[in-house]
Amino acid sequence: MVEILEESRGKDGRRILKVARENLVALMANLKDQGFDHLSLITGVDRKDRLEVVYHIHSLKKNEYIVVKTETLDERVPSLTSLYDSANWDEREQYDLMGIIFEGHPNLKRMFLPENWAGHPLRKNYDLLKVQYINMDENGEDYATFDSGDGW
Amino acid sequence: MSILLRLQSLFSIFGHYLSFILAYLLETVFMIVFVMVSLVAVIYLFRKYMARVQLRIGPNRVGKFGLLQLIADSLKLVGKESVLPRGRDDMPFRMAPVIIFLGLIMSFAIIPYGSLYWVGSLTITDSDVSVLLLFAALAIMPIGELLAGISSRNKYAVVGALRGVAKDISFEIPMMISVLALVMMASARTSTPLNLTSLVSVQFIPYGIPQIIGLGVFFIAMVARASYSPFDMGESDSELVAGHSTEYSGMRFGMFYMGMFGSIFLGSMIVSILYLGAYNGPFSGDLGFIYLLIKSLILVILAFTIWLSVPRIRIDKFVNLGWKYLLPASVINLVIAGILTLGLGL
Amino acid sequence: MTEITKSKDLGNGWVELNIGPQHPSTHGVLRLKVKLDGEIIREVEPVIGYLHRNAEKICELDYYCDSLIYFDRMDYVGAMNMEVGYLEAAEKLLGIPPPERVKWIRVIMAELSRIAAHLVWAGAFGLDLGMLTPFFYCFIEREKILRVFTETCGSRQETNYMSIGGVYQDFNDKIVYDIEEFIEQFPAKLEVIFNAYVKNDIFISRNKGIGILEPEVAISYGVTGPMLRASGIDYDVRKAEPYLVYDKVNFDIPVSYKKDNLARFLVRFEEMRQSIKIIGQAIKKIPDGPYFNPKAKKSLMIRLRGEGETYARTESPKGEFGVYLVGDGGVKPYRVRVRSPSFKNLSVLPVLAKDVMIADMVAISGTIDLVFGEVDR
Amino acid sequence: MIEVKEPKKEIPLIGTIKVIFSIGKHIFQKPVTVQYPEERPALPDRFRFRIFLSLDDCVGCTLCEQVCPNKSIAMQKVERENPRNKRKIYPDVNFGTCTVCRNCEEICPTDAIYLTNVFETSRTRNSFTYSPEELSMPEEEVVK
Repeated sequence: MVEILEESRGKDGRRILKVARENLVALMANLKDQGFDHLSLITGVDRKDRLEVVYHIHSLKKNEYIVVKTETLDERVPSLTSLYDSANWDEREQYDLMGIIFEGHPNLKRMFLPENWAGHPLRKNYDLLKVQYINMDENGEDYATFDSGDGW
Repeated sequence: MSILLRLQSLFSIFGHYLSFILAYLLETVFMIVFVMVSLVAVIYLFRKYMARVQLRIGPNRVGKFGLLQLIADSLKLVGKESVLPRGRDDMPFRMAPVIIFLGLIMSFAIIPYGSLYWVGSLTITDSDVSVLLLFAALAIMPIGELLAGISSRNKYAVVGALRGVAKDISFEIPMMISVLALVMMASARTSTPLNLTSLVSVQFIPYGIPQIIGLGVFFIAMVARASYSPFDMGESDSELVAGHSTEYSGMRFGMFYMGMFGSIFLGSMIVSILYLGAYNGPFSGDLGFIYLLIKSLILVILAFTIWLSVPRIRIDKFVNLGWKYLLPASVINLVIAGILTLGLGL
Repeated sequence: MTEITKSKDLGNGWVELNIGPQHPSTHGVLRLKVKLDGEIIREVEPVIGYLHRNAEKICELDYYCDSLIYFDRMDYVGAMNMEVGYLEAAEKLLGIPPPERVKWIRVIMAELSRIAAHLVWAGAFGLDLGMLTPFFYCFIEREKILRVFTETCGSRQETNYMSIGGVYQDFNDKIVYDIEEFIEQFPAKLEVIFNAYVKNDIFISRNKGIGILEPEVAISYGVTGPMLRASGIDYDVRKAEPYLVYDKVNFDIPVSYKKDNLARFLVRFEEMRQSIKIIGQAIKKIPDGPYFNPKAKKSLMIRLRGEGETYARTESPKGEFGVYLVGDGGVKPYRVRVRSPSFKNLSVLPVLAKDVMIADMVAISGTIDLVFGEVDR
Repeated sequence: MIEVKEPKKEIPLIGTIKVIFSIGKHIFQKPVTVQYPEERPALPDRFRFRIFLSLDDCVGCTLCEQVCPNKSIAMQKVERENPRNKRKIYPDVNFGTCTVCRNCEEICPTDAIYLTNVFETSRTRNSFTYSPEELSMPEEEVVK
């Protein structure tokens, strides 16, 4: 059995389990065997000193809902793509906007923003005043620049 | 007395050869004007009809009831810059719309128009093999589409042209077989069954009644030839943007557009000539042209309604339809025509 | 003049084609990188982000009551559902429950909005297949719903009708009368549209057996809403975890076991009929009472403070719409996270559109019902 | 839970002909188009667009500026005698970014800022911003 650091209830009455980062995949595999087959949402929360990753999973048959939380200090979290296909795009999105690196993800590219975008917008220390412009290169791929000059 | 001879007699003071040359020139000008006017009329009719079926009003700002809208549109198209893509194959790219338009005009020249009260016969070209001529002229238009598709260096255009070719070869054979049945029936009555005029003159009952299958096959083929929905796979706007005419703009695109609407009008005219007795009817000596116009307009409206209410068929399903259903149907039609001609002597 | 770059050689005769972001059938700004083998699609890779505004970040910078307009602009064809989704989370976090009357009003508005959203889909799906006319009949009906919205709150589409702890303006007799009139005449019009589609042989042949989505795949990819129900799983948040007053009205969840395009089409149309049923019941049961919670009125609007975290799920027209709110005790949310159903539904497209023809891929992406305000946020 | 049934199978072609007929029948119905500048549809009572400001009532509390989600409202200094508005600041509105969310009307403590049903407020591209005086004028008097 996986060691659970903390168990509590949220304001909406959902069960919240907190696990260490190393035990995440084991716990999720365990929960998936129990029937929690639907990974609904992956959220990264920037707690300034650490990054929190929240997984919402639920079981369609039993109609139960569980929130799993884990924390990371060095932006690295194991990927869940081997368990749930829906983790693929969610993890790419969180990598894009939050800068969480999901280890073991097959195709960890940015989801919304161009590949060379500077910074991760949902971080609390992201500088909103730095304007970046998006252009298109010869092959139709987007790239971001800091100067507005050569836009079309 | 045909329109050519009347014009020639008008110019007879210039001598025999010159008067014929002038008459031919003037006749061609007349015909092109007629084609353009009828195209504008068909496009206007289509827009107005489409609007009313969709509970809209349609063009109503330029001129009374928006009658001048099409003039304004074509002026806009002429004035627009015709953008040429960089990677094009220049000569075919420029030629393609012209080829389409040329094929259209040539087909219009061959059709027997019947006669009108004081003008007499409106038929422009009369030939003993005008059926063959007509289908030869019709076969020019797909060449333009193919050239446009492969010369504009665009993947959408190439796929559109490929679809167009696949579509064409799958309906042309059933179409020609059903025409063959017609010629077979007509040959019992006339010595020149390949002449469109005599083909019409032997239709005491319209051939569409004994050859109802042939009529269906031929109408489907004509709708497909005009690449109208449900057979507009070649330029399906929700899949291939605009198919072979993706890269065209300005008047070159306008030619494609007119070719599309012209060919539905042409197709309706051909169907009404071959199957619905064209200008036959009471007082056909005076009103023949009007009958032809009414019959083809009804078919045009039918084609419009089908366009508006039917989704696009998938290309492989259409090829299936052509080879598995239309071809056997046209062969059955041929057999029926044979029985009718030889057995019953109709 | 620069050299024309040669097309990349992919080997085995495949062609790479970019469908979108400006393309008639992609419902906005979806870009699909497609590898074609003749007419057959071998690989699809959706590229999104062309409408990305980062609404989550904008919500973090605003008061709780201001974030609502960004939710309007997520699923802009069915805006009321988005508002319900956000307020479900925000009201739990802030501890401001809405009065009973407001819950019924919200149910009515959300269901009207669901019909409006499905009508847009029904019309656009016809356009995808090359059917021009039903689009207009759908939009004529939709316009009647938007007229009711205008009468209720003053805006047509991005309504911003609801506010934390209530609604912006109360129902009056004219609105009730208009809604009753609408639900009376709508089913007949819906049948006309429905028959225009399903009686068509070509429509059936374009959709039957195309784009089969197995239930296991659907669950694994997190697909929800009509797409999941068309794969044979009777899961609807309105039944599974009733919010507002959905447990007090009587309705059914349409399910189909055929798993193909046609099943998704039929499920959506049946959902519209069920929505009419819900509105018909709700409009009769609406109780009297206040239409807002006085704790969130006037200048108190911007002084709401929330702490802790909530996650609320609602059934939007596209699927399960979730909002995860984290508050740190300030007047602005600490983190807003949106589970957008279209985003998850789109992620299954590479599976659905493998080894199909271009025309089928257009039909499949039509049945997914994409709204790009919501996918890109 | 109900299972949706697939529609009854029609004879090939007959169903399509029925559809073509039922759609062609719409030509006899009246068009729904309203040709806007000539005929004006009746606007619903609650329709709102143009923001109106009563200069006499405004107390310069800046609540509308705070609550505006798009930061369309900014406070401007206006030299005007108003005993209730000591700081002499009034809101201006940028209609280019205004989303008509009505939060400013909702929050205003003195009902000085409110929305009217005027919606024909076309302006040139660079002058979307209405100054406080312009906001207090009827739409016809505003110099565009």
